[in-house]
Amino acid sequence: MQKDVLLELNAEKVLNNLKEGKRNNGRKVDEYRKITIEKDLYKNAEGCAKVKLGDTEVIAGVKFSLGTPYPDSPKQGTISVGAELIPLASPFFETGPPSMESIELARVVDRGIRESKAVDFEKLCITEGEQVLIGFIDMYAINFDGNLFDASAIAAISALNEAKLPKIENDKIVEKEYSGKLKLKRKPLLSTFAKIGNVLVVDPDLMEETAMQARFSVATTEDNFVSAFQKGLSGAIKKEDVDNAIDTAFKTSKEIRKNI
Amino acid sequence: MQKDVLLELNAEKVLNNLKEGKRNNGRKVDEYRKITIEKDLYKNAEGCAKVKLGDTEVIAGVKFSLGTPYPDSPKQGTISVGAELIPLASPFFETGPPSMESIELARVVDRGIRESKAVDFEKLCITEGEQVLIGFIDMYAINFDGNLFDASAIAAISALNEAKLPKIENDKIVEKEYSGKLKLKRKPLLSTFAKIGNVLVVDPDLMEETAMQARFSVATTEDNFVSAFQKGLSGAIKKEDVDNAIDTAFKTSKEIRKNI
Amino acid sequence: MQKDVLLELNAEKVLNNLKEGKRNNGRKVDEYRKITIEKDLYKNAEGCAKVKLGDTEVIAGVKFSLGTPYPDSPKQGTISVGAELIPLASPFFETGPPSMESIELARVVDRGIRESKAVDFEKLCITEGEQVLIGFIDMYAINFDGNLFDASAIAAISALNEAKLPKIENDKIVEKEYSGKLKLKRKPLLSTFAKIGNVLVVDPDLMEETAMQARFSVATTEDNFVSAFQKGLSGAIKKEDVDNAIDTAFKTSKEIRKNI
Amino acid sequence: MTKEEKKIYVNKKGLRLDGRAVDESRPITIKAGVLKNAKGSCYLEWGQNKVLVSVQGPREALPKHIANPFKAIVKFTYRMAAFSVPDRKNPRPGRRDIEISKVCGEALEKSIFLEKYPNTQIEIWAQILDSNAGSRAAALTAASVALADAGIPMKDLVTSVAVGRIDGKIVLDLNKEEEDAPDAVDMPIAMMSNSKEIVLLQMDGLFSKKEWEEAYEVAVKGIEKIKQLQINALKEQFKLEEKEEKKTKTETKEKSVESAKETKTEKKEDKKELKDNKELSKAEAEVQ
Amino acid sequence: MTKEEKKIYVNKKGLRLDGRAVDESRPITIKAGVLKNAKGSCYLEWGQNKVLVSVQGPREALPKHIANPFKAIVKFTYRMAAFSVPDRKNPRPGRRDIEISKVCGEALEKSIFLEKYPNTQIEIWAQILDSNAGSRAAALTAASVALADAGIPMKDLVTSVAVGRIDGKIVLDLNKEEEDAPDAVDMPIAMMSNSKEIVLLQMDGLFSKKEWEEAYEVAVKGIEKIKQLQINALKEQFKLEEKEEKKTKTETKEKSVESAKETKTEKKEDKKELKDNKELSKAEAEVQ
Amino acid sequence: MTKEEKKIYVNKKGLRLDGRAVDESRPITIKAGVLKNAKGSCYLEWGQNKVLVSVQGPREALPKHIANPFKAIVKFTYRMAAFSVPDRKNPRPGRRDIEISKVCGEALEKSIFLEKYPNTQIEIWAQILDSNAGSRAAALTAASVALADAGIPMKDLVTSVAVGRIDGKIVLDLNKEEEDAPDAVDMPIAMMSNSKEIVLLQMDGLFSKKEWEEAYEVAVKGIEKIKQLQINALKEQFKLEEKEEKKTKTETKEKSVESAKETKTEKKEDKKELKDNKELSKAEAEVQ
Repeated sequence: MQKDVLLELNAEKVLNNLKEGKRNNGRKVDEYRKITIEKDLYKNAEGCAKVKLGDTEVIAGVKFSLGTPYPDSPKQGTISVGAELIPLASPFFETGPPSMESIELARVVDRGIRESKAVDFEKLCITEGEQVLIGFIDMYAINFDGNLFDASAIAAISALNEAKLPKIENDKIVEKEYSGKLKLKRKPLLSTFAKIGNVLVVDPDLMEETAMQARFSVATTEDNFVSAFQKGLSGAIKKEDVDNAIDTAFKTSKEIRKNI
Repeated sequence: MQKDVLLELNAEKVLNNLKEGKRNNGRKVDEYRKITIEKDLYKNAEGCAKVKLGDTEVIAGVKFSLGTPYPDSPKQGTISVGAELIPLASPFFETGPPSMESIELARVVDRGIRESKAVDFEKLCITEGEQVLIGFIDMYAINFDGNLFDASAIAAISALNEAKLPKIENDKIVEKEYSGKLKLKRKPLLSTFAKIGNVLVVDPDLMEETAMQARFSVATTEDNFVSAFQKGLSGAIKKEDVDNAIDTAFKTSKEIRKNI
Repeated sequence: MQKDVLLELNAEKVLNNLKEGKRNNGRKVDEYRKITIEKDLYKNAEGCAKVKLGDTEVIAGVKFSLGTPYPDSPKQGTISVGAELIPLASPFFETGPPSMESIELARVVDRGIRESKAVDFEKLCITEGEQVLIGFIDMYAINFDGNLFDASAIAAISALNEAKLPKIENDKIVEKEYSGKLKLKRKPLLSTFAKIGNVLVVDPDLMEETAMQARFSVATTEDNFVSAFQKGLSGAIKKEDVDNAIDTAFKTSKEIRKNI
Repeated sequence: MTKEEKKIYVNKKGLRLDGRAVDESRPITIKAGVLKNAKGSCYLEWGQNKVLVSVQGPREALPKHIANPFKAIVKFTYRMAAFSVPDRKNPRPGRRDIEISKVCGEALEKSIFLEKYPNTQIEIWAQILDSNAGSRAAALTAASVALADAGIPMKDLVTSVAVGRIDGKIVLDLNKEEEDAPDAVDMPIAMMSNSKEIVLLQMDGLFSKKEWEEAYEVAVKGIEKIKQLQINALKEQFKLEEKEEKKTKTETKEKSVESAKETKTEKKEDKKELKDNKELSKAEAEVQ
Repeated sequence: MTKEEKKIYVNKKGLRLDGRAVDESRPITIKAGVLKNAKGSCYLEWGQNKVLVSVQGPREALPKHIANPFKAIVKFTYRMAAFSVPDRKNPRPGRRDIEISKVCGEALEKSIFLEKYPNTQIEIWAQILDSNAGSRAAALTAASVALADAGIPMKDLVTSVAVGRIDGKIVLDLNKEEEDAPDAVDMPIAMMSNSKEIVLLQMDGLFSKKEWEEAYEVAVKGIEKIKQLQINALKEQFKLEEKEEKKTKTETKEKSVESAKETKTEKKEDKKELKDNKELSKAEAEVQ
Repeated sequence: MTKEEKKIYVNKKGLRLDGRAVDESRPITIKAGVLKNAKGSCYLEWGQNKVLVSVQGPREALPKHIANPFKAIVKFTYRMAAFSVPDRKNPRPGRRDIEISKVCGEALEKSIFLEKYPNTQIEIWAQILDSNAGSRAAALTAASVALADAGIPMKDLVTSVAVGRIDGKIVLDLNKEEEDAPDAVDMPIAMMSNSKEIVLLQMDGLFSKKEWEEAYEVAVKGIEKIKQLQINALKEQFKLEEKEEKKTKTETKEKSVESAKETKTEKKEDKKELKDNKELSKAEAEVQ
């Protein structure tokens, strides 16, 4: 992923403003941008959502396919999360095979969902040891203004929350027929923070991301658990940052979760 | 695919000659180069043909493999067409994974055959819903002097027309034994035209291809149907060009078909 | 694989010394460097060995997986040999997909083992025509000072010689349980020679390899058979070189085999 | 199958299963300028098909050896979202994706004054978000709007539609159910409608020459209507931008829209068009 | 499964299935300077985990467009040997390998004075030879030693460990059997222990905030102990090298070891650390 | 299998299943100059094996970092047509293809005066169209003719054949049926026959030293005969070209053919050859 030179020149401004306690975009350090979620957009998707987080936009869709269970969990289906950073979202996103960035993004969203046990994998079992459903969640960035992690996670869980389970007959999926909705046991959400200088701000926009030394994401559930951490980039964070992030995440995700 | 600089210099000559109604190679606008077809060349192929179209040469061979049918057509086998543009044919053909050019070529030849229903896919079914034959048609360009499309299509349909069906025992192909010939219901042929200036010429040679703005191919059958169109390159064609091409294609393919 | 410029400057010295009958490292032309073999190092491997040949070091490990037999040998399992030339071993080994060099190395080691019938492939059959074991032998170069071929071959056969066969229940491998040891019928070893000027030296070190015009490898068994030849590089060898190599190989491999 | 063969695709009143007339396309809505980080963009819905297109560039052609010193290169990428089809699509591009990308890119080339941007590439990405037969026509139609939205000078818009046959009748814009009819023929076509130049033409199935001619006429009429929707979308976007006084971007875009409008409304004024044509031919001659 | 749920992972005496206390790591042995052709290297055993790490470079960053004119690039490759896991690992890197490589490389960047080597790359290859939960912590801990062995100037060593929960108790360094516990949580963490800066932090499972805080404290103590093993390994290697009088390589390495030693033994001397921090920040500011 | 073990591969009269004597190869026909767009080419039939070889170049070595400033690089590609084997071959090159390409390219290097073309690459493509054991010998033998046809100066032709053992007897040129014999050994070899230099040697199976020596003698005799066929093909092509008065291409080619002829007919004239050798060695010394 190349970087925009103009944005880098602005990074110093972001840093200086934060030293004076001001976020470049007028937000508080624990304040998200406006979030809107559109659902039920694409008929071929078993579930889908388009999320706007400020000017960042991500589309997620769910498809179920039949597969074989892992030998060590014969009664469980699974999920598979993919992320595509395509040129719709930014002139600096390149075409070609998945980048390290898109792989990390997909895996962090995956862990937040998987580890919170949001999806009961046993409900995805068709025939023990032989046939299970795999829920593919594919996310497409269509506008990039920072914090793709949270926008993607919101899109993914929103799409899953809408997802209908396919009807199975004779070991095959019956097109356009469904056997009910996938019921989520939890709705984990990711909250991502930028460490800029000594300040931690939630939901960084692109200009703040250009200034950040470290990125920290925490997935939280409605019953006050964290289900994933991910620290990224070359900078460091401190224990206090994590504490701070967890508190903010519980608070902000509660609000966001209402819209899903 | 790189291009030959010398040829490009000749392109203007082709254009100027055509303005005066003359084809560079003395042919009429609706005249093919000489075609020769050799068959029964390679014992490992279930069917094969080597086609010379002027100085353009293509080899095609057929192999059958066992596979599973598509869920929505449990009683049907299928075909798969591949094309390789290898350095035997031109110093400008590069090694490496299939180029856009070879993929387009293969898919146009495929459509001409598939859509004309030349092959009765139900005859390729071994066990409904479980096992079918896949006919792989692989084409190799060995000399390139323009119009690989038609040479490849002639080679493909000639190879298919010779193809023997493998004998199946215990769900396996018995090597070197056959259960009869594949009977073609139709013999579709491709006729490709170059639009150079305002003139449409059939079967362009390499020099004409270098001068052409647009390429147009039409697949025709013996019972006066067209089974595929493909317009290529950045130039445009007009309705009259298509009319013209269809008429010429019916006429010329009738002659060519006699040799298959 | 890039080459070290400093080493190339030393190549002439090697050549000149050999003209005077002296090997650069003081060894006789038919003398190996010191060999040490460590075994039983990695618990996840069904068999493994770490081989030091002078300063050249290679690690090999064996894993068994279940697979389907080839249609023409329904009662036989098989082996699959891979080699990785990783930057641990040399700053000139590049990351990325397997190079021509590593593929040749893996295939020569494979042939030495396979063609000597060291492994009774019928012992790897679980259910005729349906399920067999595939023995994966993976070799990692960790220090490169010439003659990776012999070090790899010693590591591979040592690892195989230690290998335990997995226990199979309900068509699945039971983790950490074994059904006995794989018994080798032969222990083929590779002996590799460098042709430098008119001299053939066994077990070339890196400096000698830089000076060599041709490489020649011969796999030998304890019952005085050769089970593989491989001549490499752009230089030539003569019949006398092969004779000479076979004699030396029988002699030296007898000593090396004692340690396996 | 036997049941299906008795299915009536066009009833006695000439209406199709979804109630459309034979020469009626599914509902189309087009919106230009929907992506902030793209030079130009377009969102298009066409029945169930939904496509989002971005234009980036013109910018330096990379790797350098592909650059053309006389004109811009067009890189078109047609890509289906994994969830945009009934069976999940593997994100890796397949042979169909590659062929469609090639012919759609070629179809746009003639419409763009490529010679204005030597050594550059214009990157078009068409992301299919939902599909139901006709996604390439949707992608191409949207891409032409996105190019105009990007302010890239063009000779005319490119408009695409599929036409075909079901139950022995020539129909505009087949949906998936119709494509599965036993005698179905599908023919995607794209034109610069001012000059009636065909820039994309493909076909699957068995057509007589007469059917081709009928199909062409139906296509031409369909294209006229769809082109008006393209122009309206650009006008709408132009108005919006004027309001927001985004002047820098607008200047060039204005020209594109105007040229599209003019050539549409004054399409009898053939002289202008001929001049355009000549300009292009000259440019092409230089290249070859 | 029902049987497993009754399995006692931590008994009444606070001991685990393998006899360890809750805050006890598996045995760790570290050896620096084990590979002749690497600029720096380290072999590390951590319970059943065995990892071999090489450092090559700094040398010219390739391809050239990835070079940074202000600092060195760190390329970290985490790769599992095919035989290092219960089911044979395909040698091609998967998505897990790529993510671990990314976060481990980033975790090391802050510890290195990258600005001393503009336009170069430092290549770290961590080859896992055997594994049993915790291989990324082992790889990262070994990599930091290998960097010091390569004589690359560093602010502090990076030390990693995993901490987690089983049977409701916070434990250090889960093994594979423990990772399969029904309520298992696994949290790999890496720090520069002098400044308590966290350079890697990941987590899988359901943790309360209180559990995170407990886990952090257990991790910090574990890291202190493991760091001492890193330093001892470097001292040992330094002595060996001194004996062999390999002076050229040693000069820079000496500094690394000393700096590690000092920062360890005099870790109260906060001024120095602050200065280090400032130096780094300055360098970072230049870059951005 | 039990039946097969009783199969008699060589009968009491010393004749094989297909009627050949033990030291007899399958019928070979060679034709040079068969491809118009190649610098040099050769079509070769060897029993059921059929191979078509093109030579392109010498031309600029790409990518540039692979270029050698002292000599040409040889890029040999051995590729089997999908239909050239009993089970369809996937067009993507496998490990076998890559190894054969490597050893065949290396086998040709010594025969070419590579030092005449610094910084270039000579591209050889060997397309197997039908196969039945022995395709690499066919490809290599044809490639050497194609190089001569391309007018590239060579020290000697390279000639290849496989020799082996069946039923305890040393035989020339095993076919596929023979390769499946229970005690079959297969040994592909290639030589520059003037100097008896072995440029390719591989072997599969269990051979005693004595068998190797016998096999070598059989191979040498086979190679002499096959080389004559190579020379005849080149002479034939040379005559054809003379008739067509294609002078430009011929001039250099003439030399190649002549050199091949001379070295063959006057092979006692060792001085010349030694000089050739020396020339090559000097060139090699410069390179290293």
